Amino acid sequence: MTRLELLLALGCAVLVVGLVAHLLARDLVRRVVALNVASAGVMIVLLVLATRGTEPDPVAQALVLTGIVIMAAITGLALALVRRVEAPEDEEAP
Amino acid sequence: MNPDAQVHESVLPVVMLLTSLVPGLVIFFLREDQVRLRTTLNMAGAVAKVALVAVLVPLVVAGQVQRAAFPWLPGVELVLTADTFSLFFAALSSLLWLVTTVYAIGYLEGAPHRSRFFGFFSLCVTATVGIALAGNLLTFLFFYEMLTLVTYPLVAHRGTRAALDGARTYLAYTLGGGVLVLLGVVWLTVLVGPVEFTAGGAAAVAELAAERPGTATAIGLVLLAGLGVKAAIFPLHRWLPVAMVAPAPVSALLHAVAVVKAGVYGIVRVVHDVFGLRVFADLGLLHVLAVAAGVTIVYGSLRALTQDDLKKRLAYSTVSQLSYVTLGAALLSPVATAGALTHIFHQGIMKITLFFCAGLFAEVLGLSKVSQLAGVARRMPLTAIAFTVAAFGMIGLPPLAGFVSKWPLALGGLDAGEPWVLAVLLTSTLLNAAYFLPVIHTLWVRPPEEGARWVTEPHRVRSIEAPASLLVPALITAALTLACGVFAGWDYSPWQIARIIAEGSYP
Amino acid sequence: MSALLLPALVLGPLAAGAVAAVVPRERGRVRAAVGLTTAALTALACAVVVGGVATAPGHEVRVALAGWEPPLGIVLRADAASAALLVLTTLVGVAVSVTVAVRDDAGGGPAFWPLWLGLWAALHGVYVTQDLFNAYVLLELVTVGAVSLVALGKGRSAGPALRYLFVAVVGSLLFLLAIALVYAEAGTLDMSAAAGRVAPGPLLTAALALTLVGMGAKMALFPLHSWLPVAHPAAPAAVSAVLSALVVKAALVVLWRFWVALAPAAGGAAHVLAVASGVAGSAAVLWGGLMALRQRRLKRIVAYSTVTQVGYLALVLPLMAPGGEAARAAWSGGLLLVVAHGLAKAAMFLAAGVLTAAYGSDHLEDLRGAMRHRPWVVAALGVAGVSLAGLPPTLGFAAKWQLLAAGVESGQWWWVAALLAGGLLTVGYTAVVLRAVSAPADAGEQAPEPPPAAVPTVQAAVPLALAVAAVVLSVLAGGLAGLVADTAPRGLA
Amino acid sequence: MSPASVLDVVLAAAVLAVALVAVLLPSRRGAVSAFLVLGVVLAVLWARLDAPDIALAEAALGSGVAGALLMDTLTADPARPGRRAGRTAVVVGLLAGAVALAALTVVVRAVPDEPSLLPAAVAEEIHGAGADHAVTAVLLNFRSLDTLLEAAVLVFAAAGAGALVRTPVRAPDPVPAPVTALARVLLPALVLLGTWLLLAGTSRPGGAFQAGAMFAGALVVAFVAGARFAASQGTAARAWTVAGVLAFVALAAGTAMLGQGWLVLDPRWAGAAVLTVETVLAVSIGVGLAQVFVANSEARRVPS
Repeated sequence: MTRLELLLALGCAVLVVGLVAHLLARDLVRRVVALNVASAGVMIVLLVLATRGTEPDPVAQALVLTGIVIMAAITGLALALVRRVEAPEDEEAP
Repeated sequence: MNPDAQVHESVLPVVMLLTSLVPGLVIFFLREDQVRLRTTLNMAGAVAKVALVAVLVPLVVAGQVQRAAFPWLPGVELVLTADTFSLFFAALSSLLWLVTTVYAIGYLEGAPHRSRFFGFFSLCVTATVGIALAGNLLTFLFFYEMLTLVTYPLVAHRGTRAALDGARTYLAYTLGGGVLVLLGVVWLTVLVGPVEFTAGGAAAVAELAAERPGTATAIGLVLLAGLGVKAAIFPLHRWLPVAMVAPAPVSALLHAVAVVKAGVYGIVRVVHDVFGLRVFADLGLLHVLAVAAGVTIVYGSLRALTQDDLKKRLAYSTVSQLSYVTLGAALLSPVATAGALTHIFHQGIMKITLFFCAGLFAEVLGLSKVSQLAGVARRMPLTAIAFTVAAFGMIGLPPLAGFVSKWPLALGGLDAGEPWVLAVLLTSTLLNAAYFLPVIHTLWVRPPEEGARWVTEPHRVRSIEAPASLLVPALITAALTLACGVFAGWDYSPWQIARIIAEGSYP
Repeated sequence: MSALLLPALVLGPLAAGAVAAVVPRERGRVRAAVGLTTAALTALACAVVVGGVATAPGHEVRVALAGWEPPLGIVLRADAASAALLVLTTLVGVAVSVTVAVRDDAGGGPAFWPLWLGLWAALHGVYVTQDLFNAYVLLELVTVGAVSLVALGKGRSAGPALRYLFVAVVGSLLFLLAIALVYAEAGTLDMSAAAGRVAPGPLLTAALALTLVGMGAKMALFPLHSWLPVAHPAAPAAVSAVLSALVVKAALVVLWRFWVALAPAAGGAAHVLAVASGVAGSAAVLWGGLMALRQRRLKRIVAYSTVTQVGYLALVLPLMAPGGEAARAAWSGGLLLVVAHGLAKAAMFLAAGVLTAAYGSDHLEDLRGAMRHRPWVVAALGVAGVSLAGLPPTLGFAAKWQLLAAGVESGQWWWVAALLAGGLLTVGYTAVVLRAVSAPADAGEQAPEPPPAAVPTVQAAVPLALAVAAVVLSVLAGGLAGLVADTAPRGLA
Repeated sequence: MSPASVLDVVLAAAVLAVALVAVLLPSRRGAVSAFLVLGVVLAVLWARLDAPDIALAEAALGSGVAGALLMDTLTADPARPGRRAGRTAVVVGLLAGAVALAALTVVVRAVPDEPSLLPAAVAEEIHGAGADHAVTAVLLNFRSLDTLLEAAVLVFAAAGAGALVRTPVRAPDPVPAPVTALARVLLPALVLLGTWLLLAGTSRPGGAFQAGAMFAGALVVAFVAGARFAASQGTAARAWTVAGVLAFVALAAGTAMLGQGWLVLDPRWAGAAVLTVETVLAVSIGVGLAQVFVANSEARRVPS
């Protein structure tokens, strides 16, 4: 097995682990964590693809950079929503 | 339908639609109390439409066809054509719309939601005239579905549970049928391109029938089944008796002017002007249609016998009478065709008279059952006369309109080599007599019921027996019933025009 | 001119949204003013771009951003399909902006404006981008905006918002993996460039499947739909309208673009996936319709109706598959349906919002008498329902005609049956609503009709205006369909 | 490509193991801690994959900020026992996962082992792109629209999270003395580090996002230490949040009006433009992330 195949498979595995956990988990924070794990899996795939030439592929790396920032923003929003969901009833009413 | 006709691009067909579309849309926005403006708009539109028909009839009979076409989707056009047949139907609906409008204005005086009612009323006639003027199947479908939609609020108008239930049944049946028509039209259009109505059938459809008879038969069946719903062919007729919960003017529209007529008109168009009679016969479909019509004629008459509710009796009578048209359209004989076409017109004026009268009995005396009508002729002689004339016409007694259309149907049956048609017509005529004569007998001969409210309550002093706006329309259509029979030989009588149209189906 | 304005369609509302975010929340009027101004300018710019597309040779307007052509740079390209979507978005966007500007509780308060403008910008971007990764970023921007807007709903809307966020992000991740796979094989992120550099094989098959599932989740395609009937009704009325009319379409557009560019190269696998999409779509049409019939709350009915309509849109993939005339009809029919559904659904949700504001509830039982007191709102519901059902004289009819023609043309009778059955179900639930609001007058056992609260006239008029637009636009259906059909996609190999 | 070395296998196994632990631990605290560890392991993997930019970003953002957000969630309500999914759901989920994984493994074996078109294209055009560092050139020039939109995602996520805040924000109070002391050390260090990353980004790994993450970290530390300014959700804070996007759009519109085309950077001033946008962007990202954090930490607080 080449390094490329190994690491691509790793990325897919991490993605699947994250997604399955996300779908099965009931606790909201754990679901957010699982989503981040899944996201990491995709990032692994992209970055492994970037190593195929002699020089690393700066475009693929830029994509991952963008992806990580987006995921951070979404995680922030998700956690704010988790807070709101778990807030006591009286706080929810405007 | 005249193959030698000259075609003129013209805006007149569009103007025909606008005369009811524009008043209808404006009326929606009127306040309830703007009675005069609403009445003016209604009447102006109705009169304008009749006037337009009057202008067009001589042109069209002289062989000019007015046509307006609009590109719609790539390769498909919306086409409005004023040819002889379309004008024939348009004349019927505009004429009856005019009298029904007068009737409805009187009938609904002081009732709530009149702006809504008359708005949809006008849209309903717009759709009907659109159906009449449709130059191809797509345009026909367009207005056919529109008719369903704008009639629904009219059937549900009273807002009672019964009205809403009736309207739901109406919608379920007619839209179900509409889906089939849609399928048939799309199917045919995809296979042979947009089909314009052509006297004797479209060449492309004939080719299709020759090359792929199975497919052509399937398309024909789908179209017939879809149109059969509005044409109230057994067993697709169930909505019609239920929809009689609507106000009387709406029943008049449903039974005489718009909905059921759209169904039979569509059947005639499909059989004669899309497939062509011979092609349809070769596919074996003509027989299917004729048998279905025959069964419906007898079935409708039998059911009418047992109804005590006058409007229900009339509704089953419609089921039966409509299939006269279908039957005539399904016979390979020019006489039968002419009879069928004539019956479209004649059944309209006779049935609308009957519904007007039923509405009068209900409105003036509060009577809706046949059994309650005993002796009513003494109190409402004019109404009773109108009813009697129309009922005799329905039975087919000479010299009334019904005779003029039934007689050629019977002849046509023999001419086409289908003697069983004669038996069906005879049976039906006997049954017609059996369910109409008792009503007439009750009206004129039987003494009033003891203690009926209209007998005990003092007669309000009026110069005539009922409000003029209700009575006059009924008298006019009753007079027409007589005139159409007596003057059948006149050049512009429905019978003569129908003969011209029928010729086109036998190239 | 239109090439100059194309990027402005994205960057303009984006900047305006950022500006609106700076305006203090207490200054709701100022935020509304920013929003309305942006809406007006955006509408103008859209008109110019759409005009440019209609008149340009080949019907496309193209801009290479930062001056870099693919494979290095990102290209924005407006074609006939983009034009159709821009028209829809402008109409719905202006309607929604006006509704919220009149009284901002329709949008969930002043926080609505920045989020909505950002969402609007992102939608425009999705319609015109040619770059796969750019589409991913734009979809995430759509998600962030849409989810935040759902959370502005009254009551416990955070739960539905979070559920929506989860589904949307999972969908995005699957799509991102698909992008990675295409990139791995084609070496470029530009869709049209990639189309020529891929071959049938597991990579392309997986990319198509992942996109189908990912976008299917985002647009609530059966059986991934269960979040939608929860999230859409939870949002404020104007937001529900945007979600159903536009946001669902963002994922759809990405799916279609991806599919049109890459599926023809995928061979038999694409056929299998197209059938899968058709099966899911048919199931959605029936399931959504039946569920809508069973609901007793107006907003839930409208939401399930969206499930149904997404099903129709999923049918476009198999209908396009045979290529030729069928593909042309299916493509133009699909786009007409997107516009028709968007207008109708926005009208319905805005109407539902007005009724909810007037009666304090969207339970059908509480809306008795609406026919009498709010006839124009009810009329909007009715006309919109007619368009959804695909009946004349509406745009929905033109759309359904095209889709049916595609199905009959290529002999795909199953999909034809689904299309026809769906129309009947739509009439069914529309009739249920109309019946409920026209409360039987003789129902003695029921309480008297509740008197409605006052609602600004403009808010009550907007739904009808949208519904009427669905009728009026049917006149232009031919032009739109012709434009679209000129650039119709190929069929599958 | 070379066959997998032992190091690769070990690293892959570690990543997978930590990922599994992160999703399997039933408690929130455990899951979050494992996720933070995953960030560290991933950073090693990124370094191994010749992606120092990503390693920095991962450290700063992926596990730094996300971790901080998660930690904060934990401190808010650590005792929330997770309910279990139903047995059928677990079986179905695991089966589906196994099938998907098997399929994907087959799929990725088909990935061709040759570079894409893009590295060569980047190398060819990088002169005059405004940054010598290829990743920065891609982010701020070749694919600048992505970067602009990504900043917008952050802005609107902050706006969305901010809209969930329904009571005014206060900095924590009182603050333990050790926290204040730590803050005094950390704050300037983080700001300096961020600035360096920003300036270095044009020629070396680093850039606006990593720098922004550092600034965000600084603000979060200040917030935790009770600094009032860091808790602000006022107009100024929001203005800083959106400044990056607005500056970027202004640059785009400016280039369009000058007739060069949207976002087209003239090589003569591309460097200056890139650095300017990066600077504003970094501050914006810092403030924006901090805003999300503040919105979060506030949201749990029951109003008194």
